[in-house]
Amino acid sequence: MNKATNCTKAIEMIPDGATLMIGGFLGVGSPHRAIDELVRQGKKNLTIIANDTGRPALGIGKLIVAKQVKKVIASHIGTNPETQKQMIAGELEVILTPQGTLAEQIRSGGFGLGGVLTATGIGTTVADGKQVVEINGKPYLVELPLRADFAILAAHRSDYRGNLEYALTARNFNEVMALAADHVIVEPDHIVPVGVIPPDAVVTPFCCVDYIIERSN
Amino acid sequence: MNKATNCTKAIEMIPDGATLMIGGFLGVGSPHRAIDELVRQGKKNLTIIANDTGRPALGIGKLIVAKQVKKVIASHIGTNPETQKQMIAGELEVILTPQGTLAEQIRSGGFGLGGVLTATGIGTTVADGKQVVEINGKPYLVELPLRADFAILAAHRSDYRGNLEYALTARNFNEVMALAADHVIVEPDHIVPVGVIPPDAVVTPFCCVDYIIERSN
Amino acid sequence: MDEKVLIAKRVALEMKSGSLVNLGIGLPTTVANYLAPGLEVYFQSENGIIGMAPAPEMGMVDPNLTDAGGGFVGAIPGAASIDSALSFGLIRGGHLDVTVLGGLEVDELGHLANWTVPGKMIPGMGGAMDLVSGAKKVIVAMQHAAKGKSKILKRCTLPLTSVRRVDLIVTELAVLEPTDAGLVLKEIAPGVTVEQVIAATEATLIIPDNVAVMPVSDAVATAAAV
Amino acid sequence: MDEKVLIAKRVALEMKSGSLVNLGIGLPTTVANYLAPGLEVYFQSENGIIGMAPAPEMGMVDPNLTDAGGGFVGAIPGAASIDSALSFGLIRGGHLDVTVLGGLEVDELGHLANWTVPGKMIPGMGGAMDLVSGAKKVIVAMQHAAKGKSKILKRCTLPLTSVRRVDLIVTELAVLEPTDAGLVLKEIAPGVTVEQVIAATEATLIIPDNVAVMPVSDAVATAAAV
Repeated sequence: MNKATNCTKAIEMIPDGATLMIGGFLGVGSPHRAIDELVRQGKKNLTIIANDTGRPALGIGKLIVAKQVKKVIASHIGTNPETQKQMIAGELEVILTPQGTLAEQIRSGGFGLGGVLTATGIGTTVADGKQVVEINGKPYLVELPLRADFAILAAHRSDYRGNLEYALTARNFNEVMALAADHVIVEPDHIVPVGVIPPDAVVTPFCCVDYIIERSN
Repeated sequence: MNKATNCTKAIEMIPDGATLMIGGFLGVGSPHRAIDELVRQGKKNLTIIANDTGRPALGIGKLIVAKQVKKVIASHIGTNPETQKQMIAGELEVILTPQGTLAEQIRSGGFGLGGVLTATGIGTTVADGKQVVEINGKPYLVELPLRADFAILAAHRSDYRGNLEYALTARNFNEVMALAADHVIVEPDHIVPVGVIPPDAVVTPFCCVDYIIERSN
Repeated sequence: MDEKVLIAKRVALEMKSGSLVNLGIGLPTTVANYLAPGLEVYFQSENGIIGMAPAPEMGMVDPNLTDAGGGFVGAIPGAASIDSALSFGLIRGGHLDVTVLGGLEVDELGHLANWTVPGKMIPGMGGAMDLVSGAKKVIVAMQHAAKGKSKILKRCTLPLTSVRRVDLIVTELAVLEPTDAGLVLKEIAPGVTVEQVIAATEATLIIPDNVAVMPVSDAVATAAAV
Repeated sequence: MDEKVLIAKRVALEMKSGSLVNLGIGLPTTVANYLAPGLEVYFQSENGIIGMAPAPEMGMVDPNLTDAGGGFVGAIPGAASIDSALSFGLIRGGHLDVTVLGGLEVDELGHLANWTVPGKMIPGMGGAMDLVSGAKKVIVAMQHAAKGKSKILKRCTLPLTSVRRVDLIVTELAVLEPTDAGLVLKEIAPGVTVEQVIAATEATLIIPDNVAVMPVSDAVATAAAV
């Protein structure tokens, strides 16, 4: 089973209005060619779940600048003034979430959990409207799972079946997002024959990956 | 910082009555020399958190046969008739937990979560006495974190600072347990100089490991 | 044909190319022997491998590569090691396409009991509760009766494994599908009559106008054995 | 001595060998420059590395090895890559020994506000809420006042980062320790009087009989720079 496809075709599957998880941390470990293709194809009304919105000319920031996004769930938008500008203008809904909570929410979505209980956010505005559960006399927020229609991820190496390896800090949210979407598209630096990545080196197992973007388009 | 120590000394730190997490799945990926040393030193009244209780002459089973255990939290005890015998005789308390729930409880303990919400066990005897939370109209069990005084783990390779790699199905519960105990003792097949295991190959980072058992005793 | 072989062969027909499948210990494990030639099915073993293969010949095994029963297995090229948390994340998160499990009892609600007989057998549920609660498709593969008593009941008497309704029940007599309306008789085994199935079943069955015969023959076994 | 250098030097004295430490962006990052010689401190960057090192010279960086501000960094021998979930598992699970963060406000309860000024600055909390809620020891490193106004208040006016009480506050004037009884003045900067600290602080301070002078000198900086 060869899951490789070209970038144009992979992105054509995504409808306007889709919810996308996009890997990366300030653009490091983001699927840059796929993002450029999302811009080129002019997808609209996207909901983006990601750590941050990059910078205006970097990574997810390009989608913000092109006004293709209606909602963002992220931990940090401080490096992209355009996100803050659109948010303040009421053009863009932004849900700010503690980074660790965001990771656990995405993991819960991928791991079939109903959510997790976390102390982070208790007593802050993050707790607004959230269910609180007391465990051994201590309050915890119930943080609900997040899922997406598509996850668009970057990886260092993929085999043609979709086993993934990541490089250093480019791993970040890619690993948890790989389980949390109905369709998973990966943009690896390299695609290698099946069997080249040893079982113990696989970080994301092939069963999580649906499409692998080839280098040439 | 060299965390290597010998097996005798490592096990001498463990007091009677301690709660131990022990890695392994039917003995595969269990710290066999450390278990033998626990038997030799005759530690008593232990609480064991593990996937299973091995077989009578294999892995954790040896501790059961030697009557060193007062309580077991495990997903499966079917391969060790001695565990069932002591349980039925009222000599051993056994809490049976679904394997995936056990993994999440241990992870919650290590990751500082108040617990997770899971559908597994709803409507079964596993739900007895547990809090139920409704999320989007669907009931979930609140499964609480588990922690131990000591985790005793097996690994394939460790460096002298405690970065760990595992081998194939010997990974199992070792990875999550490495975060969930106050003191973590690892029994690796090999100890290598710091820097030999590349950052992307590290599964358990060194900050989780306190003691590394040397090959020679 | 041996009853267990018949069951395994019929379950094998449910497998689709590209699927991730977990086979329980015992009868379910034998399903792997009867897959149609060319079918690309991937096996997960919940102790930590995706892409499990049959054990290589003795002398070529690795004690660190085993199945959930502790037996030596192999790995296909491109297999992946996973820890227990990810293993059950895949199971509970709906990434596992099919699980095949044995059963002690199944009932009209499609509820399965297969993990304990209180006071007699208390092995623990292992991964069974997670598998039944989380897999996309749950197939129960078991003999229709034990010691002359139907295992397909109006209501389970043993502690349940999950309240999730299983998707298909395959026995040596019939294929049954739990639905909102109740247990539907989908197929009968070759040489078995609808009346025989009804007689052998405690649960009330819904009998459609046409009940197919299981499309299983010795020829399938021969083909798969090539 | 520069005020920020003084703060960084004093915070550096809190570091113990073998500790895992997360330094926030800005002033906290500079603490790494003033560690005592021979101290073996490991740095975590929450975007995914344990064992972060200063950036190597240009031409020898890897764009896939960055800190939480997106800047190029290096890695010590024996560093470990981690994903975001494990990174925050270490933070929330009490595996991170020390976090040093900047602050907008701190109050008598030891509550920190450092992530937003509603209507003006909404960068998001990033990892700050997790770091303050989860790290074993939380040190706030900041200037005592901003635009002539004390940043150490009776009660924070900005949205809180966490209701977890921070462990230590280090400014260019003083070291303060939040306790059950309130904010205790532990140390004053060289050349600063207790009265000057009180005058510069909106919060009520508890003044012990003996208040030490920060054990920080230019000599320390020289030693660390070797």
